[in-house]
Amino acid sequence: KESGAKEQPNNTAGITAKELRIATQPIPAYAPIFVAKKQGWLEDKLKQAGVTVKWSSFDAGPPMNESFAAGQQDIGFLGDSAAIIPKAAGQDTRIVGLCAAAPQGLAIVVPKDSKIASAKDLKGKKVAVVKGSFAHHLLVLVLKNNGLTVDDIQFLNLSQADSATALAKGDIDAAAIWEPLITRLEDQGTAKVLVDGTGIKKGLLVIVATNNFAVKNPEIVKEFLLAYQRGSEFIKSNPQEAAKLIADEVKISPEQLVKILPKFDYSPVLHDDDIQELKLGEEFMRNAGIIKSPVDINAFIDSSYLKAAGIQ
Amino acid sequence: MPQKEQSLRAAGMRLQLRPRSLSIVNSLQKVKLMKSVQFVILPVLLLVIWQLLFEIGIIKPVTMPPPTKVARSFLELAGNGQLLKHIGVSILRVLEGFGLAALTGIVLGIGIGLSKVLDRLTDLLIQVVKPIPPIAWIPLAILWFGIGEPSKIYIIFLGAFFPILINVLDGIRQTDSKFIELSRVLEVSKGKFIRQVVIPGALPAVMTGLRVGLGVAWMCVVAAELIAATQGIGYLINDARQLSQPDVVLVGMITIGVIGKVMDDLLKRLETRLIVWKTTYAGD
Amino acid sequence: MPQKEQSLRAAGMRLQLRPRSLSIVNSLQKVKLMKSVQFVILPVLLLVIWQLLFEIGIIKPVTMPPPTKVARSFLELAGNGQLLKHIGVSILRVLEGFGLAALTGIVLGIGIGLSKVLDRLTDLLIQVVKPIPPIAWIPLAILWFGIGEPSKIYIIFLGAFFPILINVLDGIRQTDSKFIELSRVLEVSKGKFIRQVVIPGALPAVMTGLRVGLGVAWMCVVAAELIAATQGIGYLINDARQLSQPDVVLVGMITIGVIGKVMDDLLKRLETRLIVWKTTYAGD
Amino acid sequence: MSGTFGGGNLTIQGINKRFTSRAGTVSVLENIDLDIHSGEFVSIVGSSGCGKSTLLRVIAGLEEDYEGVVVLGQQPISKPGLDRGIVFQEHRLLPWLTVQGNIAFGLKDGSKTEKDKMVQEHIDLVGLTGFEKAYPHQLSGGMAQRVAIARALINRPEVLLLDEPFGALDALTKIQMQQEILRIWETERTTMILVTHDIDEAVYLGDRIVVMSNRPGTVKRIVPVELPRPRDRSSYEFVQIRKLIFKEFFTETDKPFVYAI
Amino acid sequence: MSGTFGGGNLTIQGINKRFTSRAGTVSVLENIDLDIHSGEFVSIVGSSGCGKSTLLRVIAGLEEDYEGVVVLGQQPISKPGLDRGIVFQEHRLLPWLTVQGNIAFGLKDGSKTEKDKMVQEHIDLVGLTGFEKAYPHQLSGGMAQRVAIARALINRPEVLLLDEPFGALDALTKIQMQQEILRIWETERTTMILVTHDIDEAVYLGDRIVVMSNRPGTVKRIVPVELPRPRDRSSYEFVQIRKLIFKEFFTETDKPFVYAI
Ligand SMILES: Nc1ncnc2c1ncn2[C@@H]1O[C@H](COP(=O)(O)OP(=O)(O)OP(=O)(O)O)[C@@H](O)[C@H]1O
Ligand SMILES: Nc1ncnc2c1ncn2[C@@H]1O[C@H](COP(=O)(O)OP(=O)(O)OP(=O)(O)O)[C@@H](O)[C@H]1O
Ligand SMILES: [Mg+2]
Ligand SMILES: [Mg+2]
Repeated sequence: KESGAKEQPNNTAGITAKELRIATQPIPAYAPIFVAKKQGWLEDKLKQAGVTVKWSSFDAGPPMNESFAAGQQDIGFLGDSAAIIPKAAGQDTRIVGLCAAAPQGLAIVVPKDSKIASAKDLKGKKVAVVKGSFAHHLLVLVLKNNGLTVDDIQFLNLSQADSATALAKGDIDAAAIWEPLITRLEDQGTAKVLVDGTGIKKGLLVIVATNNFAVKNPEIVKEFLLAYQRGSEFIKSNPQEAAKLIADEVKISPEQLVKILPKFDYSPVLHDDDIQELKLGEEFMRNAGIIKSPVDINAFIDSSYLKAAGIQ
Repeated sequence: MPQKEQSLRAAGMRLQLRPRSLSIVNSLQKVKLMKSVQFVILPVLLLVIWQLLFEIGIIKPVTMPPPTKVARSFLELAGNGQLLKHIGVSILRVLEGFGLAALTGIVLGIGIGLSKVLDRLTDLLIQVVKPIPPIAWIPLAILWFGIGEPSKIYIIFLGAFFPILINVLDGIRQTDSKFIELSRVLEVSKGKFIRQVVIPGALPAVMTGLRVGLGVAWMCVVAAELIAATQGIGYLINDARQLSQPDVVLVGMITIGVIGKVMDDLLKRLETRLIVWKTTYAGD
Repeated sequence: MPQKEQSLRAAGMRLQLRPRSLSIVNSLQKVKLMKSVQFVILPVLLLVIWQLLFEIGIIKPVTMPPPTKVARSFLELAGNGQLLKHIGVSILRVLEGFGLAALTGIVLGIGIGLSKVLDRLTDLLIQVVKPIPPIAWIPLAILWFGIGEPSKIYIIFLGAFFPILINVLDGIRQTDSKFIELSRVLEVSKGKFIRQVVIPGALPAVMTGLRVGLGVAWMCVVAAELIAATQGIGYLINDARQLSQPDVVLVGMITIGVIGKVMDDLLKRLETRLIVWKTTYAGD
Repeated sequence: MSGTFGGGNLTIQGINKRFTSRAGTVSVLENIDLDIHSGEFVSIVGSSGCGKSTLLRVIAGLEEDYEGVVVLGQQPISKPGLDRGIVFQEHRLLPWLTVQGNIAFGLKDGSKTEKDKMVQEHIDLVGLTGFEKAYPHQLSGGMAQRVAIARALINRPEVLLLDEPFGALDALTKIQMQQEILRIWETERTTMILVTHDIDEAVYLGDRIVVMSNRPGTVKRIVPVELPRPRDRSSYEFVQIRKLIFKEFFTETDKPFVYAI
Repeated sequence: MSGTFGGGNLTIQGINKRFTSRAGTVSVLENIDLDIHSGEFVSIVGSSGCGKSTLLRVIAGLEEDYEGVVVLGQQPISKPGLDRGIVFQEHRLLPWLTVQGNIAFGLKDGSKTEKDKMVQEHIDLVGLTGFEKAYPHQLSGGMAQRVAIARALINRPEVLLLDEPFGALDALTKIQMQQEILRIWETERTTMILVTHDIDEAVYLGDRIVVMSNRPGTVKRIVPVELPRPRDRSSYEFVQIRKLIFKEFFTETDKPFVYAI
């Protein structure tokens, strides 16, 4: 405490906030930040600057966005689509880094004993997906690759949880979902993967900060990215330990987590192909009428914080 | 008693009344106008304040669009026929779910209200199932009825059923014991007793139940249309929420509100039709 | 008239009654037992059928777990104190939201019920806002009150407020015009009129409103706890739903049901305490 | 309809009735013994609150918790029945039924036209022609009471219990109704038990007059009226009986005062 | 309380009152003119349904839609007020208030003990000592009516409108209540308007007796009773007036019949 008070003047350059408010969802895609949370890294670092950390957990994108809009969050994690939608609606945010890429963390699944063998068989079938999610994009891409469009299937806008139930009961023929539901359904023996994002969609998830916060607190954002990076490395080197550490945060057993974590490439670095992928996502949503006004992805992304943190 | 003087005075009173009654006609029109103004003043005021807050920048458009934007969205949705389509689908669902709930609620309510055995048989189940919210039923509804219409109807039904049942029961339990004695003395048949004593006596409560039930049914549309819907006013709201379109969310909310009010008015009118024997208080 | 003979006969009647009344005591116990059985027979039967359907494989455990599994989950959650913690949090929220709704609903209901001006001023707004479901309010609630307790309380409040308000209004509007005349004749003060005529007359309706409102408040807990909650019985359900744990969903549902029933019973008891002057029908 | 059972004597034996409320227990009826033979006309008088209505309710089978027995014919009474009609002290009209509907309320089987005819006859009988479609709240107090009388009469019960049925009627209507009741009594041989505050009425109608005492209600005295019918209200014997009843009545009070009859 | 305004004469002038229902319009009161001077005791008799209660309601200010004027003192009446008390034909007790509560209901200002004392006095006055805490459903018909009388009396209104207040009372209680009303009338000089079916009562109490005709209700005749008080009900003059009223009454009916008085 004493030293913290002493050091404060040095840091005030990039810190004006007294609090860092982090919005998360309890899914393994954000595992590094849960490692950091469990280890208390961020708290330790920011305590010196007199900044406290407040964690909020949401079970879906929309309430998280609403919370951002209400000015109650500073930094959060979202799928690429879920980040672009509010941006198009006027949300004052920027992407400060990537949280993960996981082509395998995104898949179209069918019931275990389904006769559907390839994506072509989806024609005329009932397929559930969360509208506007990156799984929605995957579905469209898979269909396109097989010479189909959304009009060739029965499109159902269904939440992840309800898709699981509907699959188990056989009410739908397929669902486009993401982790951890894919592994859970596979383990339950309810469903199998028909096709995942490999080579089709990278399944990007991004770190978003509000412009106001990012501009006034570059130091905090930097520390945040560093902590994330540290978590990411921890997972790479100690997957078993990491799984045990964050199991209760994401509500998945360590055994399942060990299977899921390798599907994710946890690196905050934004490569050019990632940016290209985001642009494709934006284009898709514009064409599908999911967003009404275009989003300039180049302007949306701000890599300066990564650079400042020395993460490449 | 100077009788003549008195009657003259009284006649004078009557004469004096005439000019007053003329001015009454005038002021009646004024009163009527004032009344209409009173009906809309508060909502209009709120709209104006809302718009003003937006104009001076206190409300940000991304989170709470101004009335003008909501109005534009409304016109757009109404213009391309989308809104009407959603409304039609939702009304149909509400009517189906509510109709089912009204039927079973009234029949079961009368049965349980009249038979203590039935009451005891069903009491625990009703009491425990009643407080479970429609949203919590969605997983089971999907399980039992799939993701098609039936599960939506079921959610709406559940929501409307209990208010109706409880009000019917309360109405029956409040049957005046004096009329029960009368019916026992006259050995009135069970059927006649139900038709001519219990039901008319419970009618005000039943109508209240129907009105509350219809309200809840409307509410449950949103919950029900969370289930894999591709149409309906609840779907419109859910969809808009997913796509961060608060203006469309507001259009949906207001639409639900207006239709709910119209439905309630219809039920109220039915009520005054049915209950002609009452002389009650309407405030002053 | 052979008076003596008659009185003897009558005395005989009385004597004959004795043994019968003894057997009545016996059969009263039997009746009591049968009544208790009736209370539980239906729920028990349902549980047995449910378990049987599972045993013979018609219900798949992954989607609809058997009662035994639900019971195990219940014991587990109850054992580690989790359930109690969630219950405590939710009850507190319900009490806060419901308390607020009861207060404002009764006060506003009396105000609007008594004043036609207030009625006209608020009518349109109430009518249109009333049918909007609590879930639809969630986006705005987050916006206005954040993701903390206030927005949850607001959702619960909204759900409970309208049933209470409407029932209070109905109760007041059903004040017997005879008592209004009486109060006018006696020039009873407005305050006394409200306290001694309107409120006691509306009390049964108010109590119904409170009971319905409490039920809806309980329902809204699930909706309210969709908002970034980390505790509460609604959170438990939502969470279990996300994690495909239907047994925990069922534990949550049944818990809500049982607590809802207990709360309703408390209100019912309050009702019989408050309304001592009534002689009504309880079915036969 | 009834009357076929004829000879159904009414035996009231050792009736004790208490009411328990928060304030404590009040004994309302004590040791009431009364034998009323079939077709008899009995008047009951007694001061306000002495238990007359309660006694009628016991006979009607509406009270559950009392000591003693009431036997009609061979049958002990345990519940209400069509063999015993009652006109309650208040009219008890169903507010949602018209005059017609209220009178038809207790009517059993029979074709629609037959029923309608009977209802109309009874509406005429109580002088409410033209008010068939009126609702109770559109009637005057006396009119409502007459509807209640018609409703009780229409079933022609074996025993008719009348609880101050003419209390709200003007002198003329009252006399007309008394005549009607007498006519029905004579033609149908109905057993009539009439509670009244009008001693003149009690003497004019009753074969016997039961005078009840107050708190607890007991049978204080039974006065036979052995006058031929139609009775002359100004005859010496009539006036004598009237005086007798008044005397019985007035010794009841703690602070007796003079009243010239 | 009141009485200070004294000399408030009551002028009823050209009252016409119709009721419109689905069945059509009925004229209930036609051209009622009546001057009642302050402190006068007027009895009103008339057959059932002739409009007596309606007339009282007009005077009380409870009817809105009628022709004509009622003036009390200098003030035309347009709404109810404490200067005119009324005992309704039915008791109208609030079911959720005890006897005490119902009587205190109309009581204005004053300290708690003062009020309690007044309430207790009036409970005693109507002979209901011991029933202070009883609820209306625990009272007999006559007891309920006495509570209603006490409630109207306790405010000592300038004008007291009594709609068959003693209808449900036994002969003795009725006479006691009549004495009480007379006593209050004499000490307070209240203007009394009493609707009654008991012609004896009308003559015993009234300074004048208004006989109303039926359908539509008009003032048929006003009979002055110029007998000193306390009146002797068996005096020659008393019986003469009684006979006169009866005659007025009976010529009213279409099918007159003989009634020996
Ligand atoms: N609200 C109403 N609507 C329609 N008609 C009414 C209404 N109130 C009273 N009447 C009619 O007005 C007439 C007079 O009624 P009112 O109560 O004044 O009679 P009354 O002289 O008091 O009779 P009673 O002695 O039986 O009490 C009756 O014919 C009655 O049907
Ligand atoms: N439900 C009840 N609970 C308690 N006491 C009651 C109840 N019903 C009647 N009583 C009491 O019983 C007594 C007799 O009542 P009842 O109605 O039989 O009198 P009544 O002789 O008919 O009087 P009235 O001539 O005034 O109608 C009264 O003192 C009354 O207070
Ligand atoms: Mg009685
Ligand atoms: Mg009257």
